[in-house]
Amino acid sequence: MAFVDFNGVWLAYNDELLAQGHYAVEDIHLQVDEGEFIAIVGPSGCGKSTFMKLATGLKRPSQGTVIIGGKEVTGPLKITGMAFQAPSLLPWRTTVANVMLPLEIVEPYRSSFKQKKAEYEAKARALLQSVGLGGYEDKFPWQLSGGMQQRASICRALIHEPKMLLLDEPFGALDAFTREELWCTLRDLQAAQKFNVILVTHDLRESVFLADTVYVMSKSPGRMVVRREIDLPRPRDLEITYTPAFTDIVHELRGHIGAMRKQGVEIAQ
Amino acid sequence: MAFVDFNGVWLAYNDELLAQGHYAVEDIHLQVDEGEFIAIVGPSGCGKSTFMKLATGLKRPSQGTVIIGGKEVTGPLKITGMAFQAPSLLPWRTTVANVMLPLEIVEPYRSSFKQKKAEYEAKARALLQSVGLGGYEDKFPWQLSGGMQQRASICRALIHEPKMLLLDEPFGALDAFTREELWCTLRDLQAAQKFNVILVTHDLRESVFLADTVYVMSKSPGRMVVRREIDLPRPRDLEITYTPAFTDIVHELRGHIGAMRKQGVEIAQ
Amino acid sequence: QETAVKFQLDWRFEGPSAFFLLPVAQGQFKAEKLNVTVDAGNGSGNAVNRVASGTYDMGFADLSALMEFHANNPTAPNKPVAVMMVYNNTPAAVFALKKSGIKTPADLAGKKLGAPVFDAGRRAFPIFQKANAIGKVEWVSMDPPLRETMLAKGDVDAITGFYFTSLLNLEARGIKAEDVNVMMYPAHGVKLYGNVIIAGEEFLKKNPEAVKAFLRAFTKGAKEVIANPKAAIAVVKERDGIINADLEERRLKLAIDSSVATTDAKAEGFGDVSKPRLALMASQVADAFQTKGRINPDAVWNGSFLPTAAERNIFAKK
Amino acid sequence: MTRKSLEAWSPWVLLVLILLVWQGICSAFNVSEFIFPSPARIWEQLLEYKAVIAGHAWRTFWVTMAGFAIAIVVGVLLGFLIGSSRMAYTAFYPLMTGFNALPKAAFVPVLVVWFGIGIGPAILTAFLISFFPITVNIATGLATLEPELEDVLRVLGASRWDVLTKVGLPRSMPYFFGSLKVAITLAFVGTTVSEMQASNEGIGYLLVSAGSAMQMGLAFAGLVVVGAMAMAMYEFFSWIEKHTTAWAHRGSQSH
Amino acid sequence: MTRKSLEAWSPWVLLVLILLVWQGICSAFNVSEFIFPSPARIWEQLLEYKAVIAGHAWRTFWVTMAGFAIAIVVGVLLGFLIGSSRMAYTAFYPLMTGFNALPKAAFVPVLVVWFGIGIGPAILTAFLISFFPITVNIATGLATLEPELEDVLRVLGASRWDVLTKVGLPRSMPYFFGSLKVAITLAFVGTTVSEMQASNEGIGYLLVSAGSAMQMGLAFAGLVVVGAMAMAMYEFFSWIEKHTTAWAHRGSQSH
Ligand SMILES: Nc1ncnc2c1ncn2[C@@H]1O[C@H](COP(=O)(O)OP(=O)(O)OP(=O)(O)O)[C@@H](O)[C@H]1O
Ligand SMILES: Nc1ncnc2c1ncn2[C@@H]1O[C@H](COP(=O)(O)OP(=O)(O)OP(=O)(O)O)[C@@H](O)[C@H]1O
Ligand SMILES: Cc1ncc(C[n+]2csc(CCO)c2C)c(N)n1
Ligand SMILES: [Mg+2]
Ligand SMILES: [Mg+2]
Repeated sequence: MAFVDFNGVWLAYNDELLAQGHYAVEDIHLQVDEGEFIAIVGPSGCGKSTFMKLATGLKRPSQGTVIIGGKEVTGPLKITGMAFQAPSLLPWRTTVANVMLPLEIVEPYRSSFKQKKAEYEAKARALLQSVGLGGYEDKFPWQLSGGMQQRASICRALIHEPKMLLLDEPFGALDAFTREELWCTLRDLQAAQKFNVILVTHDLRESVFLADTVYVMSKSPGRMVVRREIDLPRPRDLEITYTPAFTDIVHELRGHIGAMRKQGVEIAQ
Repeated sequence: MAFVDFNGVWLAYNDELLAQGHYAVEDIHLQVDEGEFIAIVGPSGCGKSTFMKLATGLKRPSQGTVIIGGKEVTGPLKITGMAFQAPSLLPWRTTVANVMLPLEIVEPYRSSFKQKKAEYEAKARALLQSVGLGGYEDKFPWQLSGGMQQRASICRALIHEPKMLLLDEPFGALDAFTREELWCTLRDLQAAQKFNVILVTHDLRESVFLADTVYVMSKSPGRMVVRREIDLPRPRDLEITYTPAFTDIVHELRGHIGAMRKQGVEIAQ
Repeated sequence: QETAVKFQLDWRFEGPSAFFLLPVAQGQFKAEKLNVTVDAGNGSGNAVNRVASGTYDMGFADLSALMEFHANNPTAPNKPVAVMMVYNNTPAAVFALKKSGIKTPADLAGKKLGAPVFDAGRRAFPIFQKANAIGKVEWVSMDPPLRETMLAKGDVDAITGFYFTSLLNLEARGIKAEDVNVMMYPAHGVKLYGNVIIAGEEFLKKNPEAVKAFLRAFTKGAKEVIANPKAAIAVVKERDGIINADLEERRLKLAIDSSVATTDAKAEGFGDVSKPRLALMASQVADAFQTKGRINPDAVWNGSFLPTAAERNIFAKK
Repeated sequence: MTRKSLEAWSPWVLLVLILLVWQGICSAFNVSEFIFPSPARIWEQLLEYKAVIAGHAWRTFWVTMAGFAIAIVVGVLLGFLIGSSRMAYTAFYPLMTGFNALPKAAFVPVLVVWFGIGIGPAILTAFLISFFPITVNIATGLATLEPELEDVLRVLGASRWDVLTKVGLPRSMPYFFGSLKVAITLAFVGTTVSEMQASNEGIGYLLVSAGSAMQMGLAFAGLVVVGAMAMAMYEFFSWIEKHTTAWAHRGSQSH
Repeated sequence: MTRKSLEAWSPWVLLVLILLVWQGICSAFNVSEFIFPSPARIWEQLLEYKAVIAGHAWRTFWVTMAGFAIAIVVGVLLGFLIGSSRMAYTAFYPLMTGFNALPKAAFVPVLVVWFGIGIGPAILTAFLISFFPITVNIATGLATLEPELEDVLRVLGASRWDVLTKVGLPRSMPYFFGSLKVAITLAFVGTTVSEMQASNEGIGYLLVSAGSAMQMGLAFAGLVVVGAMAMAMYEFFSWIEKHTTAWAHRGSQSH
């Protein structure tokens, strides 16, 4: 059975919209296997963030079911980690204290937090080291550059060893060069720990470089219109993005979206 | 003679920094011909925006001279139009009123603004129409999406028919699809009106697609380290970005930057 | 063991407050096993109010204010009662500048008079008006310390106020006493009583001995004050460092001469009242203040706590 | 729907609740009027003296408005002066804070000496107490002007004056309107305090005169009336704020 | 360098300038002390009565601090209550505005009836006048919490209480400290106003007592002292604000 299972999921943001039949996402069917890395691309406002809220349990579907790890989702899940488009670090906490935040909330860490604080802190520092933030652990978020903040945010999403990592455009605000560095960091972390990843992005190259499967969403009401498996061999090097094979996939996806934009019609899955 | 001529330009932001020898940009030499479209790429903080401030006259060089249109720049120039990374529209003015702003400031429009208001308004509306904002002229900026605002911002930079358009990462905040649409809009406007463009960007594909010449800047102190003429034929279609010739140039520029980042050494121009 | 007595003055620490501060400082209250604390006040009305609410055990207030309270709050529990007369003649007076041409009360008709709304002289003015057949006057309201300034500046034609307060305040504003025409109420047919010592009903019931002791000690203190005003002012100065000792000494002497050691007081006996005069005042106040009900003088006054006449015989014979 | 209307009614519900508790305590402990009047008693007095109260309220109202009008003019000008230069801002700000911390009631006697009893001191006290937030807000609005907005004009070679009128002025409008609603409530306090010390009319006069006649119910009725007037004006200016500077409130949220 | 130090000195320069002009006017027109005392006269009186003034100032100071401490406790709790729920916010806000628009001076007589002359009414008036900005700021800080910061915790299954203590509380600290400096100046006004009506001590008593004795120089010296104390406390709290919530001020600017 799939690890994540969206079964005919519809969501309207409130009762009024529901009554009018304005759904943010419609009829989502999607299965993700354990350890799979999927990416979701689509134009602005198509419902990508909405999809993420459903996957984390921040929102309950108006219709249909979301099953994760064999259980129906009814509220925020502790087995997920999430990083948002903005790093959303708490500015009054140091970087390492920010990363340790989930351990203060999520069981089993929570109840042993006071006793094992030193141990947990060591763990957080090691994780920060692994994304190249060694030496910045005791700085405040606003003393770091945007890219560094984003890395810390990803560490925070991973510290409690979630089975699933949800990333909503985590690299959107970064410059191209920093972004590519973080792609490699994420690729290596996932290769090492084998957690599930759902990545929402605008950037087709990013989705193709990182994901096992790319889903394309259509604009409101949001539906999954294309599913494309990426059969590029792993481990993938950044150089791969300049190969014709890579460019072709990106071009193909670009075509789907262009068609959607121009005609506004849906393309069969 | 070149239309824009940077001759050994250095800039330190204030007297203290000057005394300490901390320059934001160092020893910039650069010539731009009339009607040429140049792009400047480089990592964050390398001094791209500083370069723009020098080109508009918002900042005076600490050393060296900036000559534009044959005259040394000593203060803000009325022959330039500028669009910033953020659209920076005035939220209390409608879109068309925002676009007309330069006409209230710059001569010869200023003195005839009251009499010829209707004429100028028609001109602004036509310009907005040409970038696909027909029907949104009387909306307020905050009623438009980010991409629409950016288009309006570019219109504002063009309304007084400047000889030179300065764009500081105007597409940075947009999603990939909207961004590509605006590339085409800008390409067509420049092809039609033949003004000079200096475009600052993070996105190598953007710079290669749009510019005649790409300059790569090194990180602090900012210097121009690479100059690359783009010999792709014009008019260029979006499809060109998926050709190997295009990808190769991007890859080559990527290599320069990567080398700079890794070793921190300067590459001879 | 000592009985604590919280005492509320009618006004700030000025010369006349020596009557209460001196026995505290010199131990007359201590000797009677009383622990008296004296607080400054901001008007007789407020003093009556605070004793009535039980915040203070005893106080010093204008008798007409007390009468008004009784008439307007017939059902209030713990109504204060006057237990000793201090200002046998009301210090209320009308002041006009000589240069204004106002010489007699009758000249006040149609003139502009200034005073706070709660001023005893202003509230009792209808009685004064009737006694002297004065026509209608116009009132301007202001905070107490402003009225003398307004008179000095000529914004009002006359003011009402306590004789010893306004006269000295006018002097502080550069108006000499000889340039002021003072019409004291008692000299113009208005023989109202002035300030009395009041005590709450409940306090009287619970501590009748303490009240008696208080009045005894007060009487001893008053004798000292009258005999030696300069020393009395030194006590006040200790309590409030900013007062001008010379000025307050004069104020105290004026108060003693015009309101405490008067011919009427000598006749009725220090601290006591004359029943007919009290009854007359009760009916006059009820009319002038337009109270809700009539005023029963026996409910307002209780002379049974007074020291003996011998003890109260403090006025030096001259 | 229900939730929304419940929210709209909630202040009234709370008000009624508070009144009930207050009345309950007054009745249960038989608190006499001169200690703390009960709502019922205040209401009674309000009805009994409604004509008198209305007259005083009207006086307080227009005097407040006059002082407030001066506060707007002076506050805006001073705010512009202070906000348009960094130096002026650092120089004036601490002194203005010190001035703002003085009890304005203490100035009334001085004002009375200058202007006599009547509307003069009341108008000026209302002005003195309420211009400060206006000035501070205008100055802050100008001082926190985003440099990007300014650059938009500077790039075009605009003069300082152009920048001030085309960007500074409109940009500080939301701050201005935001300050008005605060300032108007202060202006009412100023008028009332001044009237308490020197006036023959107005709610402040009523408070003192009712207080000295032991009509605490009437005094509290007067208080209720100023509070209500101030609240109404607050709501009025907050309505104006919403409708004139909608852009400032919707700035962040896209449609 | 010179420009910077000039800026640091500018408030003092301005102060001296104002004093000179004031003195000049007083001397030139020979304004008598009881109309408006000159700075020289105020200074003279300040020196003459320095011991007395110091005593009154100390009383006013600690009474204000006591009232302010209560205002902090009550203001914060109420702010939390109001800010943590939308409904509470809409219900309480208008009533609090109305209450804030009442002249607190009018409550002093009532407070005296309850607590007697002395520190009671002064502490309570200081509290009543200064808790409002604290409450409003805390409530606003909580009400404007960015949903993203909240979601960071909600995603982890955090309880409402977790969200309040881990995000709400620290997030509202800059608002809290920002309000303290405003509230402290109001607290001084409250104490002084109350002392003017009901006290044997304190700067407020000094004002009234000196005012009625026509020692206007002394009264103004008292005013200057409250103003100075309030300004000092303002600077103190604004220093605390800068040093405890540095993150809020550097948030935007990267280095
Ligand atoms: N809180 C909300 N209440 C009502 N409608 C909402 C809400 N949030 C989003 N929507 C609507 O739901 C739709 C999908 O929004 P969503 O944020 O999921 O888009 P997105 O794909 O994440 O866009 P972007 O790429 O800009 O982040 C949009 O039409 C949006 O207007
Ligand atoms: N106003 C300023 N005062 C002092 N230093 C400044 C100022 N603005 C920029 N700098 C410094 O000058 C250098 C160049 O900054 P600049 O803004 O030109 O970079 P940039 O290339 O535009 O970066 P980005 O891609 O992030 O926009 C940086 O080191 C920056 O810290
Ligand atoms: C020494 C002295 N001076 C003036 C007054 C004036 N005054 C202030 S309040 C009040 C009583 C009103 O009910 C009066 C007459 C006083 N009492 N004692
Ligand atoms: Mg989104
Ligand atoms: Mg830049």
